[in-house]
Amino acid sequence: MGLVEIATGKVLSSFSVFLFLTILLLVVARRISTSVLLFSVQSAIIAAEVFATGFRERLAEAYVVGALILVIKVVAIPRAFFGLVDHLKTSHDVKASTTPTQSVFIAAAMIYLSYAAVHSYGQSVHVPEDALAASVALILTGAFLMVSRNKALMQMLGLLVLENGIFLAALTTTFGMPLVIEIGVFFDILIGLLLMGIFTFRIRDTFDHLDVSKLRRLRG
Amino acid sequence: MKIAINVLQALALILGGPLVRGIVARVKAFLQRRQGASIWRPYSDLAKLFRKEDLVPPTASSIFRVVPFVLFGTTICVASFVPLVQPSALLASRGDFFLFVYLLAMGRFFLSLGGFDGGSSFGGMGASREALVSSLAEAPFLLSLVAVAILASHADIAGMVAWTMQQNIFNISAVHILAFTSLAMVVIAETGRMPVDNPTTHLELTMIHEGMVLEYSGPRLALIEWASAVKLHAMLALLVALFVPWGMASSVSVGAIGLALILYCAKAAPLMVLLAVIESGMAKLRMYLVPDFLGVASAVSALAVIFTILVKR
Amino acid sequence: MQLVSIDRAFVFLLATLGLFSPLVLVASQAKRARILAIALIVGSNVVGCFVAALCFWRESVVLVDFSSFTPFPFALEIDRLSALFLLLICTVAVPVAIFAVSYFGDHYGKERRNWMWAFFSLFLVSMIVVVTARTGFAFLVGWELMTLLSAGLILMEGDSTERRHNVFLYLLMMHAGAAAVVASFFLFLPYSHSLDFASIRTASGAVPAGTRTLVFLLAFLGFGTKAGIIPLHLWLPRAHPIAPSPVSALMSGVMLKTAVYGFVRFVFDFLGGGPWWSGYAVLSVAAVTGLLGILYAIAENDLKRLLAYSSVENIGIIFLGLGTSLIFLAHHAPVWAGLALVGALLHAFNHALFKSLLFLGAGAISNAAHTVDLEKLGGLQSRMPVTGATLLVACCSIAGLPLFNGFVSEWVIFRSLLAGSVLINTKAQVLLPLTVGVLALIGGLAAACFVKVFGVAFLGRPRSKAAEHAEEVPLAMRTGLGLLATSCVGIGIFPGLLLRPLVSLVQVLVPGAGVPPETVSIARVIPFAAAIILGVSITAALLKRRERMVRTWACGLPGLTSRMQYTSTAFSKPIRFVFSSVYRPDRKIDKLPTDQPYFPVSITYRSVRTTSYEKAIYRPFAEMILSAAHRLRRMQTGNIQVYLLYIFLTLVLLLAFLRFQK
Amino acid sequence: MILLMPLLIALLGAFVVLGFRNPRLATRAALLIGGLEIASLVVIVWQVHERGALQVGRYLRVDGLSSFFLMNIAFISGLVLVYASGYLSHTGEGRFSSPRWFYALVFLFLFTMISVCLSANLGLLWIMMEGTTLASALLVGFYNTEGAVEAGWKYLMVCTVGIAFALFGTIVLYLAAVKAGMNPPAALNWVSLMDAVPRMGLDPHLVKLAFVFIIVGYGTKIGFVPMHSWLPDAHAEAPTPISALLSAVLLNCAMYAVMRYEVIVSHSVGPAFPHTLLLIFGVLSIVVAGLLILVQRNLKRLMAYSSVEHMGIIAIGLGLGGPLGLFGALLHTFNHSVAKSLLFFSAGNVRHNFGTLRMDSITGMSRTMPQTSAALIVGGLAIVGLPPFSLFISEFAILSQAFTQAQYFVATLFLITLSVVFGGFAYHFLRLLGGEPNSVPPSSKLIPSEYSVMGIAALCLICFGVRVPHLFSVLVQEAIAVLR
Repeated sequence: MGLVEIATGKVLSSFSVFLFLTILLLVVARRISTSVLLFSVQSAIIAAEVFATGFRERLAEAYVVGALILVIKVVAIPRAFFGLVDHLKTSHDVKASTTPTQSVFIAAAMIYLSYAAVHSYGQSVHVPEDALAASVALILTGAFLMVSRNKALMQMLGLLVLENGIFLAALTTTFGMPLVIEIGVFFDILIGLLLMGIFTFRIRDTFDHLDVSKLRRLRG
Repeated sequence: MKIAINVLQALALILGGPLVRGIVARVKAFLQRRQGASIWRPYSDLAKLFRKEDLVPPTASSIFRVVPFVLFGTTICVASFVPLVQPSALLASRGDFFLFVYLLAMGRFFLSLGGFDGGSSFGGMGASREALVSSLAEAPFLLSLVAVAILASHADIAGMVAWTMQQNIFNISAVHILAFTSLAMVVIAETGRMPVDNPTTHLELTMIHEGMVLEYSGPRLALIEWASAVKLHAMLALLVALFVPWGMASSVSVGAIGLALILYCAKAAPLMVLLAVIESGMAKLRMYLVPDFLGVASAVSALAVIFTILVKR
Repeated sequence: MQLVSIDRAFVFLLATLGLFSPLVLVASQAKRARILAIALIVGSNVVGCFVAALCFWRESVVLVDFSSFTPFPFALEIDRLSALFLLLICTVAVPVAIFAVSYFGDHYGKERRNWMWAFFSLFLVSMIVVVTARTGFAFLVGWELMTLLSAGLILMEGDSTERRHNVFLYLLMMHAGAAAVVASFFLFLPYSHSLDFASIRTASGAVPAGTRTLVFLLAFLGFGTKAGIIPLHLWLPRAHPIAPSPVSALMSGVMLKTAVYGFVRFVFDFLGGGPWWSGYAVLSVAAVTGLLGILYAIAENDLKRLLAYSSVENIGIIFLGLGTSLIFLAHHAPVWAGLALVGALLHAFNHALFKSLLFLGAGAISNAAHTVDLEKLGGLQSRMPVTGATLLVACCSIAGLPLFNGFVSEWVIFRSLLAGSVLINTKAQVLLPLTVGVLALIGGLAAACFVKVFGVAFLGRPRSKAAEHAEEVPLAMRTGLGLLATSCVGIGIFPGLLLRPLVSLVQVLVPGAGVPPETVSIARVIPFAAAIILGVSITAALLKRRERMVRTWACGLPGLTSRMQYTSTAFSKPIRFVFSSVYRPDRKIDKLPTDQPYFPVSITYRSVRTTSYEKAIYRPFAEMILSAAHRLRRMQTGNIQVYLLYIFLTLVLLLAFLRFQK
Repeated sequence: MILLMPLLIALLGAFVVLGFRNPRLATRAALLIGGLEIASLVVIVWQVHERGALQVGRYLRVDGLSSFFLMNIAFISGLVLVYASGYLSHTGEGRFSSPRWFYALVFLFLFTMISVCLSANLGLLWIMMEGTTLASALLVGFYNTEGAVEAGWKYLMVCTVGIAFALFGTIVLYLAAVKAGMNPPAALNWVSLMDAVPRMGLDPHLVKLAFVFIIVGYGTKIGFVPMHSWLPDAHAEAPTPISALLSAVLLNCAMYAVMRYEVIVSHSVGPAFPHTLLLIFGVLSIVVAGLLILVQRNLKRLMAYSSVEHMGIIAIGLGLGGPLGLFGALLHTFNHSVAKSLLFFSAGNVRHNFGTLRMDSITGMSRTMPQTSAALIVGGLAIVGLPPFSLFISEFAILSQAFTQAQYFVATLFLITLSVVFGGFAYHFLRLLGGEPNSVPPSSKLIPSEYSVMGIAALCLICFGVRVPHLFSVLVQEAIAVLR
């Protein structure tokens, strides 16, 4: 028992550090598969966080949610991504429009920013500041990935990271939303990813590339 | 009785018109060291024209035929606004000087149309020049009248005259001088005298009035000529009445009226001489200098209006 | 009992024009149906004349309220001011409709003719709604519809690129003007809590000075756009000439007057006079409008464009009267304010009559000679004597000659300007009398302009084959022309008919305005003058004389051709020369070939006038807006990443805003 | 139970239609199902009108506001289904671009939109909002052309990102409610939130934070500038019936979501904050969209920007509040829907007759396609807010409110924009309709399914411009009662 308690505490206190690590790695990753793997790890950390919270707050629902994360985000989605990469026969390059150095500095700035942003809120809401900062940082990173990566797949990944951030925020502040809603959200994300997958195929078929920055026929 | 005198003074204006022309021509002749025709010559000219047959160009429409009558009618009407021997007129009413000016304009309007109807280039040319002159002359004309009206606090010519009569003759204000100058210039422009127009020439470079009436002949020309004579007389009479009215009959008696009539002739004579002097002493202005001439008149009349404030204070 | 019947007559007018006639025309192509509809249009306008006349002379008030039916209060009421303008609309509409019977018949096929009539009828009703509206909602509905329907009528005539461009300009400027009108209505709203005229009137006392100024400015801007004051006139000389002549007649003659109505309603009825400087502002703008309007008019060779510019000039004269009235109001001289207002309203009425007559005349000319280019006309008087006579009446009226109606109103304005000298205020004391000079100059130029119109178009020799073969227009057209000409002369000789009710109307609008003796005296003296002139002229004409045809004097040369006549361009040359600074013509002479200047093969000469407003005001403004639009368009890059960035930035900005707010 | 009917019909209908391989049968089935769907919606609206709010379980609820939007959905979807029945005959067969797929997706789309209006839970609301994106993304990309795929991708990504923020906003509001002591299940139920909020004293800062995220999130879906970027692409590339649905129904549904939050936030921190935000977005939208309308070259993009502008107008109406502002805003949602669907229908005819929507390559349409031109004229006059069309009424109401509250800045920009937009439409339409025709379309006549819906829409525009029917204004008043 004591061991479990200690482990829970450790997880809760240290997971944000790991999350920051994944963030930094994500922004410098050059290959799609690396990024997907990092996303998987990130999701796993969050899943651990969910389980830990569920254990500490005695929430049965949290276990279900945690399991869902494990199944969907840690396993299913990364697998689907790998499958997509294979099927699309596209290069593994993420096609970043920023250099890795820039990216790292931007990511660091974002982490700092998120601490700065959370500082005032954290005190008013009484939640662990680290966790909230991590979630904000995740949101920002997701946004950054979507804006700076030209590959359609990386945009999807950015969206997922962003969504992870939102989920984490919900988790740390309110211990998650009601289960039905949570499941609905998961369902939506799944369908959304499915559709995005369909569209990546269509983009590949019609344009022979997956570079979204070149989709500029419609403008003005 | 008063009305009868008003009618009579209008008639005097109308019938005396050709005489004014004759006198001016005679003085001019004198100044130019010529013998000159009799001062009654215009009357015999009119009589001759009335006897002649009317020549009408084939292009002319009914307008051509109607114009002289309308012109004559309006000019007669104009004459009934001007006080001659007493400070009243047949059609005197509040604000009548606007009507006075516009009746003159009406005559010109129709005369210009008559000029067009001949179908030659001279008529149109005359009309075009007339249009320029008259459109520019209207403003100083009205403004100088307005200046006098403001000073007199009366909006009718007779009222202005009556007011001026009550003033001391030596008490003439700057407004009067300015207004007189401007009005005199306008009279020259309006009646088609030198240096704006040369009433005796038929040279295409210079003519205005004569260009318009080129196609007219016989009785119609007679009416036109008479009308223009009446117009000249009426304008002179207006100058006299507005600026040197002293001596007009303030009561309705034969003696006073007779005296006023004689005095009127005495007052008008210098003006006619002045006109003759100007005519013989000045060369005709180039067409495009006429606007400058009228511009001076406008400026002077505007000054007259502005000065009314100073004077009235 | 009688009031009820007037009410009913008014409803009949609205229903016939607004509902029944258009429905009949749209539903059926049959000749009988069309005749019925047209008869109803004419008939209902005659009824409208009676209704308006009763309200105008007898001071009855008619009220028709649809408020329970419409989403916002929609009520119509004929008070005296409305009655005057209703009278104006219906009086002009009757002859115009009669004229249009044969004009539309000659120009359009069956189907389009029916649509034309339907729009014509609706156009009339929209103007009636504008002048009789008692709520802001009704006014604005009528106001917008008026523009739309007239634009529709213009487009039905044809839709070439140039026409569409002109219609576009018209619509756009009208919409912008309407926006100003809307704003000036709504500015009352916080104080009056409804747009009912009565409540606006009562609340206007509570409106703070700043808002009053704003209301005044917006009303001036909005109605000024509709009226065509310079420099907001740009649309007018483009839209009016391209409409079918009867429609031009309505647009120039009547529609412009609704703007005058609106201005009077706002500034006099609602505000009871603007800020102290308002009169001077209106006066100076009006003087510029009048002067430039007539100068542009005189330089035109296209008859309808010329007439359109002359409308600008006349609007200038009307606003001159309004401005004078405002100055008097500001200096607490209600009697003279009333007189100036009488002048302005009377001129509005008169202008409606003679300008629609002129436009109808232009229609008759185009009907007979297939052109309205003055340079191709000439000698029409002997070919179309009735048209010529009526147009002569119109030209005399618009030139402000005595015995015609234009003179009376100008006279009243002159008189009120002169009265400026009685004010204590030095500014007004100088400015108003000096404006006499401006108005005189405008009048003189107008006379010159219309000498040109009539002289070039109707007198002398025909300048083209078409003009040579012109024939007198059909009876319907002549009737329309004749009716209008008669009313011009009628009012010109017996101005008392309109002056007296106008004075009592003005007494309502300007509290304390007595009956100025001037109105009585002018009404008395003019018939005498007319008697003298007519008597003398007719007597002289009756004198016995012999006439003989003789060739025109051609300096002894044979064969005077029509090309030797003075042209319209030549006629206006002296005036254009003198005022050349106003026109700022863009002259361009191209000689070909360029290397041999003394032996040109061809010389082309172009001169573009009156585009300085476009260049100085409108183009830069339009380009500013368009460049902003293009810049925005470039921001829509097509790159999804940029789009996402916009979203993120918005979020960040809002969060910063939140932080800042805290 | 009645509340479940439209949902079930739509959901089952989607699968039923998928079963018909014959295009004609599929169309008929779709019309039948659509009829049922509309009937059930009408019954709901009627019952709400008769008996007040209805609730089923914890998650479904209808009150005046939602019933107003349900009516909107019913009306427009009816028009769209009928129009589509004729329109689809022009499209070729593809793997997924057959009528049965089309209708199946349309019913799914309808399902999500109706659920948005029916849901009583903010979480469910979010799920269904996201559902609308998902259901319509494939419809946007239906033609599978370059443009369609590009538009579909942008639509999907931009809206998903936007709506993710809305999720965050929902969570923050939930957090605030839970922190204030509400029990978790009720903290997402807007009825209990509205009841509880004034009493409980939510952390105002969190509430504001939530609203910022909500308005950015759902605002993306509404098409507020600068989140509007997906909108012209999606509207222009989608099949015309879908453009009409997007513009006339989807945007309104998103607006409905914002309205819900606006009420809650107003109850919590006072109306000033949400109103300011709405006014900012409203003004920004009308100004930017108004300017962009001037420089459009594609007819449907023009319409799309006009939708952005009108959403801005509605936002201004909401942001002003007050009886006339809300009345105007709600009326405007309906009026805009009708006018915009009429315009899109006309644009659809233009497209399949000329094969293009580029306005500079079409002239003289009034001669070659008089009926469509008439529809364009009516729609155009209505959309720029001229009498006697209904949008004039709603804009008049909103303007009245703006001036009554002395919001001169907003009112001025509003008026100027109206003129700019008018200029844009006049310019484009005069070029499109007037002049000599440069090409002759194959068929100038409309088929019954086209002219019937266009006629109904045009008639509706005029009728509502002359008089707002009593029943309709009662419905509007009931909706306003919820918003107060």
